[in-house]
Amino acid sequence: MPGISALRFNLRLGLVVLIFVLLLLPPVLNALPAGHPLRISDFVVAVTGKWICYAILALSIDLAWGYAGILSLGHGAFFALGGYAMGMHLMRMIGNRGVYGHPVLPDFMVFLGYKELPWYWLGFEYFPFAMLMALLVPGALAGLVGWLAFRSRITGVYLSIITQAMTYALMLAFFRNDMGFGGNNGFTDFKDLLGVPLNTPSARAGLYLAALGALLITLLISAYTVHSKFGRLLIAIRDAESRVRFLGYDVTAFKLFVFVLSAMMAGLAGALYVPIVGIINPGEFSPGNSIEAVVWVAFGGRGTLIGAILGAFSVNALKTWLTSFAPDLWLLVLGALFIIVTLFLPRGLIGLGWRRRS
Amino acid sequence: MMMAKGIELSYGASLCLRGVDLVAEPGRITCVLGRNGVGKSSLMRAIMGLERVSAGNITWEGRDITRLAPAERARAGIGYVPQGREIFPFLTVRENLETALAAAPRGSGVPDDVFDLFPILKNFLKRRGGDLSGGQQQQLAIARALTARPRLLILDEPTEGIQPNVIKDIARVIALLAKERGMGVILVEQYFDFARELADSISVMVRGEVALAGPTADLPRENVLKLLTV
Amino acid sequence: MADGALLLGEADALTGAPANAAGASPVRINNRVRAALRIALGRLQIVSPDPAERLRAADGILRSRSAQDLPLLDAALARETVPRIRERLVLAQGAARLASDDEALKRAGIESLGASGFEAARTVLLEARAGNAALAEAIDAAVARIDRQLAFRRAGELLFQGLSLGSVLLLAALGLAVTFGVMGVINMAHGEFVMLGAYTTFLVQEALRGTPLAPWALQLAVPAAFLVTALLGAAMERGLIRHLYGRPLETLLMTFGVGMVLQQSVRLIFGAQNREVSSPAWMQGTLMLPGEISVTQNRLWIIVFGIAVLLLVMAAIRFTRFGLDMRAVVQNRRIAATMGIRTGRVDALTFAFGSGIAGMAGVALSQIDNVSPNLGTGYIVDSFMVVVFGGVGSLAGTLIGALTLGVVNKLLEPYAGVVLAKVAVLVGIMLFIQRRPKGLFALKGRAADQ
Amino acid sequence: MKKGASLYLDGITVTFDGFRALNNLSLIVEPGELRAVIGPNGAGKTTMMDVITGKTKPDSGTARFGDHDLTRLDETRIANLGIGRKFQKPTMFDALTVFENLELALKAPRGTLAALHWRLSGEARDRIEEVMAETGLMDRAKDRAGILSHGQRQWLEIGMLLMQDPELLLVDEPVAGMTDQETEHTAELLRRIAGKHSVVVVEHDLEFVRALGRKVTVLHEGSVLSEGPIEQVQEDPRVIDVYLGR
Repeated sequence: MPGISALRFNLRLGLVVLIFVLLLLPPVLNALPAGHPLRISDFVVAVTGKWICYAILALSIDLAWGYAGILSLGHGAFFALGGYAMGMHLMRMIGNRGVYGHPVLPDFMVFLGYKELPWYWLGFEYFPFAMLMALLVPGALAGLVGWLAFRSRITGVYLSIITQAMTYALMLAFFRNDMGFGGNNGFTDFKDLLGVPLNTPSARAGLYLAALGALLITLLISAYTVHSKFGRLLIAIRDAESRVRFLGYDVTAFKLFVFVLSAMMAGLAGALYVPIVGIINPGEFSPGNSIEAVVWVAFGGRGTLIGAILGAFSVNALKTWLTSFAPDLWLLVLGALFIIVTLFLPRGLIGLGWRRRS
Repeated sequence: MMMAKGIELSYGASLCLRGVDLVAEPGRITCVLGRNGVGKSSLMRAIMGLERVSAGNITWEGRDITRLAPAERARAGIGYVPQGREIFPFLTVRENLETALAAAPRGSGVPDDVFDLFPILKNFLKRRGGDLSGGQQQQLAIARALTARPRLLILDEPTEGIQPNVIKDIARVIALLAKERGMGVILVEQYFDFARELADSISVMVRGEVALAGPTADLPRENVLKLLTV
Repeated sequence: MADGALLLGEADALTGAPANAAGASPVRINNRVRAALRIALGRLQIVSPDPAERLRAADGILRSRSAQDLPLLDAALARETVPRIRERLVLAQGAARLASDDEALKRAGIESLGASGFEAARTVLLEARAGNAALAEAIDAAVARIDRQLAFRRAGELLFQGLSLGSVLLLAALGLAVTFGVMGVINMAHGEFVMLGAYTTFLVQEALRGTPLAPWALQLAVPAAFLVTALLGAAMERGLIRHLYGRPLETLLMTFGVGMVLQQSVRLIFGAQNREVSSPAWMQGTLMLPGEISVTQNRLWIIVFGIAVLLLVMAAIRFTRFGLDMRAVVQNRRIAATMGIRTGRVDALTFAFGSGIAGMAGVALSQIDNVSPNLGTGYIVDSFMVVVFGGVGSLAGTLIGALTLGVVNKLLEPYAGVVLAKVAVLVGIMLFIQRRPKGLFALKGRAADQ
Repeated sequence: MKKGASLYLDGITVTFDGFRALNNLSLIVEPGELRAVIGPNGAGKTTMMDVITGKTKPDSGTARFGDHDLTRLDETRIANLGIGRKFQKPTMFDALTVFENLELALKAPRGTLAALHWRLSGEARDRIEEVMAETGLMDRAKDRAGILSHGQRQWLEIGMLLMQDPELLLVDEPVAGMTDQETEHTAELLRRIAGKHSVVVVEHDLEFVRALGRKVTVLHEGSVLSEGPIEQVQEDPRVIDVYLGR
């Protein structure tokens, strides 16, 4: 029945186009003069920009979990590492405008009595280097953890627990002052990026469009990946890993590839997120963050790229709306969401619309 | 009395039992014969409740048990010795026996006569089930089923891969249970000669159906063998 | 009144006779006088019936380092029984001997100080080294001797702290070993069950406040916490987890959601601030073990409690009908059912059992940690590590795993600090499961593969 | 003798919990040979396949394929040496279509980048369609494997094995759940493949084994009980005692 699957494909494509058109609206409407009835506030632009970064994170989780069956509870760590890489660049860009006015050292280093910049801060004054690190550091960590885990065939919940321990360990480490990453407070008080002050409308719009562009690119990369034979192998690995081995494929290499790719996408999301929200601190490493991102994917519909994006937007919209008037209720609702999704919505929102025969 | 009527069972889209009837009466040994893979074990699992039948019904002592859970069937007096023995490898012999007390009257222990039937088990009470030899494990599996004091005993290929002297012991016990204790017995076998010595009646299965059934004396040896070896 | 008599309060300081203050001229209190006074007082109070005064006196004599005090000290030492005061007296005696002119006496002082093993003795010895070049060798030997004793004591205390941390981990992980190890269910709400156990302790304490049962609040909280969390666990298994068997990743997410709901509900009901759970007197204070190793009472009791709970769990699994059913179901669910074992009921009970153990762990943690809604989150990752490290499905593995992680953690702390020690342990476990993916005590063979 | 590697097992012993699944098992399969392996349940047939394909490491003994020591290689490497396996319980990728399952099995570069850049050539498509025709799955090409019947799953497994084009095929219970005609067709197919490839078939169905008409190995309690043409094996008193009837 190729007719139905073609229709389904067109519907999904239509949904993707619709989402991107809608996402173009906030910066455009924000540019309208103040007082215009259709004008969208700066706040909405910033919040939507944040959600776009979350959508990229969700996409990266979906690639690993929805397709390859690797449920990482540590993707928040890759996101945060990307964010820290960008944060380091932004800190260096403050220059002598800090409270202590030191030309090189960020405020917290002056405060902690650093005499010179630690070696691992070198190079971060260059934007391309920082962006590269935002991809490479998460990728390298994923490569290391993944290689250790996949090689010894650690799968399923074991892998989830390991990745959770990974982000937990990083959180503890980044909370330390002597790590050279600002400890508890992390990085904030950023001034400008690529010479543009961050608090200007053009910077806001630019960051927003950069995030949207990144979402489009990561979506295209993901789509290419999952629709290739590589993607079909991921699904095969997810459903019957050992059978794939008997066909002569090196399962470890495939899993490692997708895990590293996914981690780099998460790092990119984090790097875009930090200038938009203006702060990064060790709280981003908390295991709760990672697992919350997993539930976006589950809620939207894992194993479908559009589902992950939809999930990130809908859960975060719910969160923003609910926390504005009943912040205490949010965690109850989020907890309930976990239960409802796993028990009643195994295919997520997307599954409601498109029921596949089983 | 156990009566299974019109049992159908399917794995996915393929039917592995197609309208099978089987009756077991107290004090009588009913033997189900057939080659490998014709559905004998599936039928036993259906009677025990381990497989959900797609059609047909099973009654036991006048009560419809078609939808009853396996544990409830055990508690209703049906004992089961599965194919391949399936004793609990990490439990001791005594513990293996005691698991079946779940289906026995409250507060009862392992009956002494179990050790009369299988004296060898008495020496191994503290050994792990997995450490026993195949023949000993088979005896343990039967003893375990008897511990619950069942009124119907289902034995699924109890002689498979067992040395001849143990097979003789098992045959002796099966006959004793039916003839002296009045227990109903369903015995699944691949080999006619073993079945013929014991069985009161025989059902021969071929490809998910009963091809031939009747009292043992009425079934000519050649007809049965033809269905078993082809 | 004789000139030079000192008036202290209403009594003559020397004779103790009631004194007449009339005509006495006020003494100008300068530092020299003050020091002289203190020394004089110290010498007097060394025989005081009040231990606190005697301690102060011993300190005073120690500071003066005068050979003249030796007879006084010898006499006091012969009488003294309180360990802390004896310590000061030994130090003071050693210091006084070193201050004498007699070579043999000095050597005796070095000897006694070296044998004492006190850290303060080290200071006294090193101080005396400068002025006694001839005795430098003997002093160095004595210092080395003290260092050895100190190292031993520090190792002992570290070991104890490690065991203490290990028993906390053991308590937190035991329930998990049952639900994860036995049933294969990842319960991410386990930490919240621990937290609920701690809150149950708080509630029991509040409920019994002012009643004759109040001193027994902690003991009564143990069964109460077990019941509360076990019931909750049973409800959770029957209501939610049962529908997700065979889907471990979904179970993980779902139970995490339950944990969030529990934690936030507690926060809404009790508030986010810490609740005060008091420790009974018998859990307070410190205890001296042989070798001068000091241990805190509450930590000691938690070790005892951890071992008791472990033995209880082992006994329940080994000797009860429920334990047998549980083991049978784990090894072969289908066949267990055909033996008449109601597997659904066993599942619910097993989960309740594991949850109840978590509750009991909460009682113990209420004694050493803040009772707050996120009490459990700090233990959950560690508990999983213990179970993974020890080997899923093995209580012995859980015990060894918990104690090993606890001790290793504490041994690393002096070198790496609290946080890095923890990070190092996590990394170590990840490397360890490279070699043994199934943990220390993996079940082997066919039955384990299924 | 045909070109290709021979399979050589000698003195293989595998124990699980003190239970000897394989006990000093020795077996040689020459290149191009078609060999049937029979034996009662628990005789060690599947464990033997596990050892050959690297799923189980033997406690002792030698397992070689040509010059390669199979006990030192993992499943992937062994598969790439040219040993393909059809499992007793058909396992495939239920979420993928019949065509996609076959495509993954198709002999082609196995690397990650190759998989990313893979384009289905006309030649590959022809080969897949050829196998679908052979296995009677032509009209189910676009159906997900999860909805196939048991018999069709058996065929898909056989089809995947054919796509791999291995030197040695290990075929575990290929005809369980098949009709008589399908059984016959399978026997014919395997006979045809043999010669170019080596084939080891494990089956219960004696009629099928007879239809193959080649050398038979009887396993019992983890070691070889008897070996030879089916007629000779059937006469062997030990075989009659443990397997064919008492």
